[in-house]
Amino acid sequence: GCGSDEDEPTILRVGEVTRSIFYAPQYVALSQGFFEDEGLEVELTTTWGGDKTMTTLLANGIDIALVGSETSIYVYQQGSDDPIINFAQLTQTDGSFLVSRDPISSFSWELLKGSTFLGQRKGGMPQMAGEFALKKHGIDPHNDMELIQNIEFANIASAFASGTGDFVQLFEPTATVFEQEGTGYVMASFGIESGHLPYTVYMSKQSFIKNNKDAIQKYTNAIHRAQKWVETSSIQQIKDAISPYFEDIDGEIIELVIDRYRDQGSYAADPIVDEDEWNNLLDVMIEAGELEERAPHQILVDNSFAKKAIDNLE
Amino acid sequence: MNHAVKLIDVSHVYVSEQQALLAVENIDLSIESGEFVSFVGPSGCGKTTILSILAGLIKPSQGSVSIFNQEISSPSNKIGYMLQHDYLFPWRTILNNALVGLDIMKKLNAETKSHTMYLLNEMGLSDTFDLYPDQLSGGMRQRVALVRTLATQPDILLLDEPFSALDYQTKLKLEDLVFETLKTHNKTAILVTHDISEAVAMSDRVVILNRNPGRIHKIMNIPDTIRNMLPFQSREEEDFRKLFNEIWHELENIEDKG
Amino acid sequence: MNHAVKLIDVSHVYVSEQQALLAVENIDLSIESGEFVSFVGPSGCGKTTILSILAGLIKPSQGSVSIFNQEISSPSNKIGYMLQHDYLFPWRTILNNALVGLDIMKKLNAETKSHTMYLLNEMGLSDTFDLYPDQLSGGMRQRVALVRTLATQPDILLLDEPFSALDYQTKLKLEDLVFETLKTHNKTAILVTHDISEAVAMSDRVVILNRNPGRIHKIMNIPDTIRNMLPFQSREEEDFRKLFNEIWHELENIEDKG
Amino acid sequence: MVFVIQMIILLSFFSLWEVAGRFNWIDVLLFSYPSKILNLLYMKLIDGSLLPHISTTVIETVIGFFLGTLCGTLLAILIWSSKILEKVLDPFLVVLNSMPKIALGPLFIVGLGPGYLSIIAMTLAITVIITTLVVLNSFREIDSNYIKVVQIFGASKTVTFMKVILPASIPTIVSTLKVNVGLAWIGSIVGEFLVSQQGLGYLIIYGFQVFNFTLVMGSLFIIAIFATIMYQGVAYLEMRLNK
Amino acid sequence: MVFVIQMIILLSFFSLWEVAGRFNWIDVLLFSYPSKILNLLYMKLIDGSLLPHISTTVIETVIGFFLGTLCGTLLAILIWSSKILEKVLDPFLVVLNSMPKIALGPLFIVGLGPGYLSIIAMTLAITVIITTLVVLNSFREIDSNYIKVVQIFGASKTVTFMKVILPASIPTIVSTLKVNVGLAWIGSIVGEFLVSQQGLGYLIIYGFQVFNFTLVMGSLFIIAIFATIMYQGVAYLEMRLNK
Ligand SMILES: Nc1ncnc2c1ncn2[C@@H]1O[C@H](COP(=O)(O)OP(=O)(O)OP(=O)(O)O)[C@@H](O)[C@H]1O
Ligand SMILES: Nc1ncnc2c1ncn2[C@@H]1O[C@H](COP(=O)(O)OP(=O)(O)OP(=O)(O)O)[C@@H](O)[C@H]1O
Ligand SMILES: [Mg+2]
Ligand SMILES: [Mg+2]
Repeated sequence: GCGSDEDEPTILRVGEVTRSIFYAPQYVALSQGFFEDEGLEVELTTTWGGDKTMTTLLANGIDIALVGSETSIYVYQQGSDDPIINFAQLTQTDGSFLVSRDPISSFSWELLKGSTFLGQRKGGMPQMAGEFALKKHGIDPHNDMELIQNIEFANIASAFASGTGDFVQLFEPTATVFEQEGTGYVMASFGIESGHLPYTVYMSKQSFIKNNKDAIQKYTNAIHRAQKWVETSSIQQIKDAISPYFEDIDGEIIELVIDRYRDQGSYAADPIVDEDEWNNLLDVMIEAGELEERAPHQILVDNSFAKKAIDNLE
Repeated sequence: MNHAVKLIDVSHVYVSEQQALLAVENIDLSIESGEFVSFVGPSGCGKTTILSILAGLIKPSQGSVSIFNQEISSPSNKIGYMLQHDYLFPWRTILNNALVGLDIMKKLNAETKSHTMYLLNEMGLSDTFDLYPDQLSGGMRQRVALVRTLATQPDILLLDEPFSALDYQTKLKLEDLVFETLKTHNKTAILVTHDISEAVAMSDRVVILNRNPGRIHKIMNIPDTIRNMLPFQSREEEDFRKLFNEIWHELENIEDKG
Repeated sequence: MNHAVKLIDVSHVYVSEQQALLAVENIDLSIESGEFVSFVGPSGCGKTTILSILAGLIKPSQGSVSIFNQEISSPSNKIGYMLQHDYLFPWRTILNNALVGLDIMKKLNAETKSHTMYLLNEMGLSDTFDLYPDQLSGGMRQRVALVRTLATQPDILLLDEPFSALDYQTKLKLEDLVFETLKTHNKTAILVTHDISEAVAMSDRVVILNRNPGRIHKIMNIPDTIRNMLPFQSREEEDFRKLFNEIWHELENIEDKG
Repeated sequence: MVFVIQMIILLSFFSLWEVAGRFNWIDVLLFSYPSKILNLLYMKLIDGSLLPHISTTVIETVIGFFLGTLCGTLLAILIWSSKILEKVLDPFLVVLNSMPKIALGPLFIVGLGPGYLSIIAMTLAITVIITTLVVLNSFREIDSNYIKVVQIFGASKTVTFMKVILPASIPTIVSTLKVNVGLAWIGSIVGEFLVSQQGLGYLIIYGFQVFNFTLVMGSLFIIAIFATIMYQGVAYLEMRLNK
Repeated sequence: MVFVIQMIILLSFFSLWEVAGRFNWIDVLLFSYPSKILNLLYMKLIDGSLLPHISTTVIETVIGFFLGTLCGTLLAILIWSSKILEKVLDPFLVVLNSMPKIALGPLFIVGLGPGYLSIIAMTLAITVIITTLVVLNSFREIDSNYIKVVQIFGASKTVTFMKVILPASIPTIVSTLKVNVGLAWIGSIVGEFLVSQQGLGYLIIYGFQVFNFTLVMGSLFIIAIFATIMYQGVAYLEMRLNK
């Protein structure tokens, strides 16, 4: 995607790690034509899973990846001449919830002690954020409770629904669906508990950014515009904007999910990857034992596009 | 009546997509217990078909087949059938091929086994017990198939050209061997052969078959003098040549008509 | 010298895990172009082995084999070999089975095809062109295999018991047919048979083989009178019986020693 | 008769499922039930969003099916043509076949890009070696006497192959076709799990993501229908070849 | 001779890979290179963390392999025993085989719980039907004249099976063993993708999770080694059966 004739739109190939309401601003940008307004044509592919997304990015199968920042850190950790640069943040908290099998009127984290907890798989951001939150509340996940950690992401809900575990760490829309069906009850948000993190971020190869500064800037502009739009629009409007991307979720559930995420501040207000957030992420990863040395913010993050986008919008 | 085999008005049609072929028609024949009957007739006249019907492998399109006064519908273990081709099992040694019938009938014991080994020895196969079928010549394989059939000592023996791949001398020896075995135990036998002297020498009756469709053309009774002799000696008899020529003549007639 | 076939001191040992079997030993034989030679000998004496060596299917353990003065190492298309068992392809119709040699040799054209159909007709298989092998009787299959071999009109014909599954009348007719075909085109032929009269009636020379291991026991020359007659007529000749008995005698000697 | 029994089995299966779903004997969230599935499919059919998914996957599958069978058979022929090649490659084939193809996903993406090529490569990876092993075995099992017959006529290795080996192996190749109908579907679906913007595999993984198992079951249902159609094709071929 | 060629192929493959990795002709991040992989494996072997993973998966695979071959063959026998069963089940087998097994994950987890049972069920799901289809085809291909021979002696269907069908199908069953070596590995690895705390499949998915492809390649490498050992077992069996 080089060159920037006025009429010829620049094509950008974007890979998203999964399809989720968690990424609402992205679908808003697409459906509201924000990219087109910038003269961009975005081809969106779902490259299911962080590994596939990063592989595709490294293999030049896509230009921009929407994926957890931790993957860029893993890549950096193993040494790369052409590091992956985080340039625009989309979500800033974890997106999972603590769901209980039984309704508990007065929930306290103490109740988790001695229970069976169905957690996410090791090495992924949800697991790290989840254990980080548990530890924050004085619970040692490996000793104070029975931690089941062996089930693949897509099947955790099935396992819980079929009777495994007292508590489970679930994403949306599953948590809301469970609540509606009476299968489980949301007790707490891991997003709130683990604090702000660069959770899902747009990133690209350093070399690509260097050669396509213009396109990246435009892309960031559009994303920021969508972030503002999500912040100021009604739940109903947002739902209408993104529902073409979620035809198979009940409209009501979409609204509930958007509300919940927006309410707890999961959607980043601006594309800047703050250094504090970054350090929080490193803390979480170190706590989980997945990081040998701290990956410097100044190398892996480039906030210049984000800053410019904020300026442009004002 | 004590019939070993009784065919009443048996006909058989082979039906395939291309055609329906009337292979044998209106076969009426009773064979008494202990009798030895030979079938001769031109190639393709339906001899194998009749044996297969008797063995219960083919259900005839029409007519009834009974064995010791019992109608048959599936293979009976009173009958031993030596197929025209040997079909030895390539994964079994020669001895085990010869024993397969006893094995299946659960009659395998030291006695039957040594009897089978005796038969193999008699047929000149003493060195081949542990070999596999593809290491044998055509005639040797045929003899193994014969032993396989004889080993179970069935009451009725159906033999489809059992000596066709053998040289004269071996053939004569085996004719005597089979003849004696059958007579001592009063077994019934039906032999298909193209060798007219073999038919005359071994049988009590020779059934001459016509073709297209296969029908009984004529049945020749063999005089007692020849009947009771060993096949090898019969051939020296005065009447032998006469009978041979008679059957020859009948077959020639059939051929000319065909 | 114009030898069609020349075997010099050929021996063959079949080696397997269980044993090494000396099947044929010191075979020395020259056959002139246009000659008709028969092999007779007890079952398992190595007749098929010799034919397989000539056909280039088996490399002899020792000795040299040449065809028209050329040493052979692999099957030559000058040779047609009719195996002891028919091995018709179950997925081809009878006509296509008969044509397979021409097909492979890229000689299939209107003329060769109609010649093949003529041969099938002559052998009484006119109604079977579109049938499949499993719809034929044993003797009919054997005739198809014979046509398959004759159809390519090879210079040298190896026939391994080509008439063993046929009745007398058919056999005599086909003997004449094959004999005439070969003589008209001056083809060379080697015939393996257990039928001594067939050997005498058809051949220029009869090779009697001994066994364990297979060796040439004696070679009988057939007098011109018999040689030049059609096989069917030869049998009426005076000398015929004498020759027959002589060969019979030799074979009996071999049998007794064995 | 056979058809009737098959229908009875199918109908009782679906009725039982429906009843179990309606009466909540099974977790509807996880297993859904037929009328709900059909309703969803009907809605998607009406609004036109289903057909592109179906056609994408069907095309990938059919291409993978033919290419997989073809390449597998060709590889078997190649290996058959040389004794040494056969001995050398045999262990490689077996070990290669034991590599979990999903773990090779990144390789395909790197080599072939995140598109149809990767998906078809996945189908091939899944079908080719199994086809090769099975077909090669059938080549080996052919009665050597049939080969003798054509060798006598001076047939080269190629001719021997065309006139004996291939026709004699047709039944096995057809039965491999039956195996490959299944493997091709699995290949294209797993390929779509890797990268995709549309297709039934996309619908399945997306269904898991949005916790809509009715969608997952519906996609499996469509796969079953099209697999049945492909099966019928193969069965027809089989019938024709057996005259 | 054969062994030498195989070693040459292997060595040149690994040398080329090593060189390509060292000189950065390939993306080391994605493909790693042999010495790096071996080093990682060695480290993990020393600290004792590798062996439990290996033993877990090897046990699952071996169980799945035997059970899969056994069940597949038994199913083939069952189907062979009845013409109607054969006709009725044939399409079901083919269609069932086309279901992407991964999408059936919830079924296993709900039915068998998130443990070893689910993993082994996955292996069976992957191996059984293919075995059945291939073995059943070989049953059908047996020359009916051999069956005639034993029928004449009054053999029941069971005896016919034991004395003719089974011995005549041994070569095909052995070749299915070769196919199943591969499928059993894939089954246990994919099963571990679904549920596991331990095992090579777990290592692979963890490797993907933390984007450590050296770990992924290392696991694949171990799988290849053990698949080779299983192949040797099958090859030995094959040699013995062919005398
Ligand atoms: N399975 C079959 N399907 C169709 N036709 C058949 C079948 N078996 C035999 N025939 C036909 O039935 C007729 C009789 O065949 P049969 O095998 O009984 O002859 P035969 O007397 O044994 O001949 P031969 O002496 O050559 O063995 C032949 O015309 C043959 O073509
Ligand atoms: N493939 C083989 N492996 C081992 N031994 C064999 C093989 N083929 C034949 N023999 C042995 O070689 C000897 C000669 O066999 P051959 O087939 O040449 O005999 P033949 O003269 O053709 O007999 P027949 O008249 O019975 O057909 C026999 O003892 C046989 O057991
Ligand atoms: Mg017959
Ligand atoms: Mg022979």
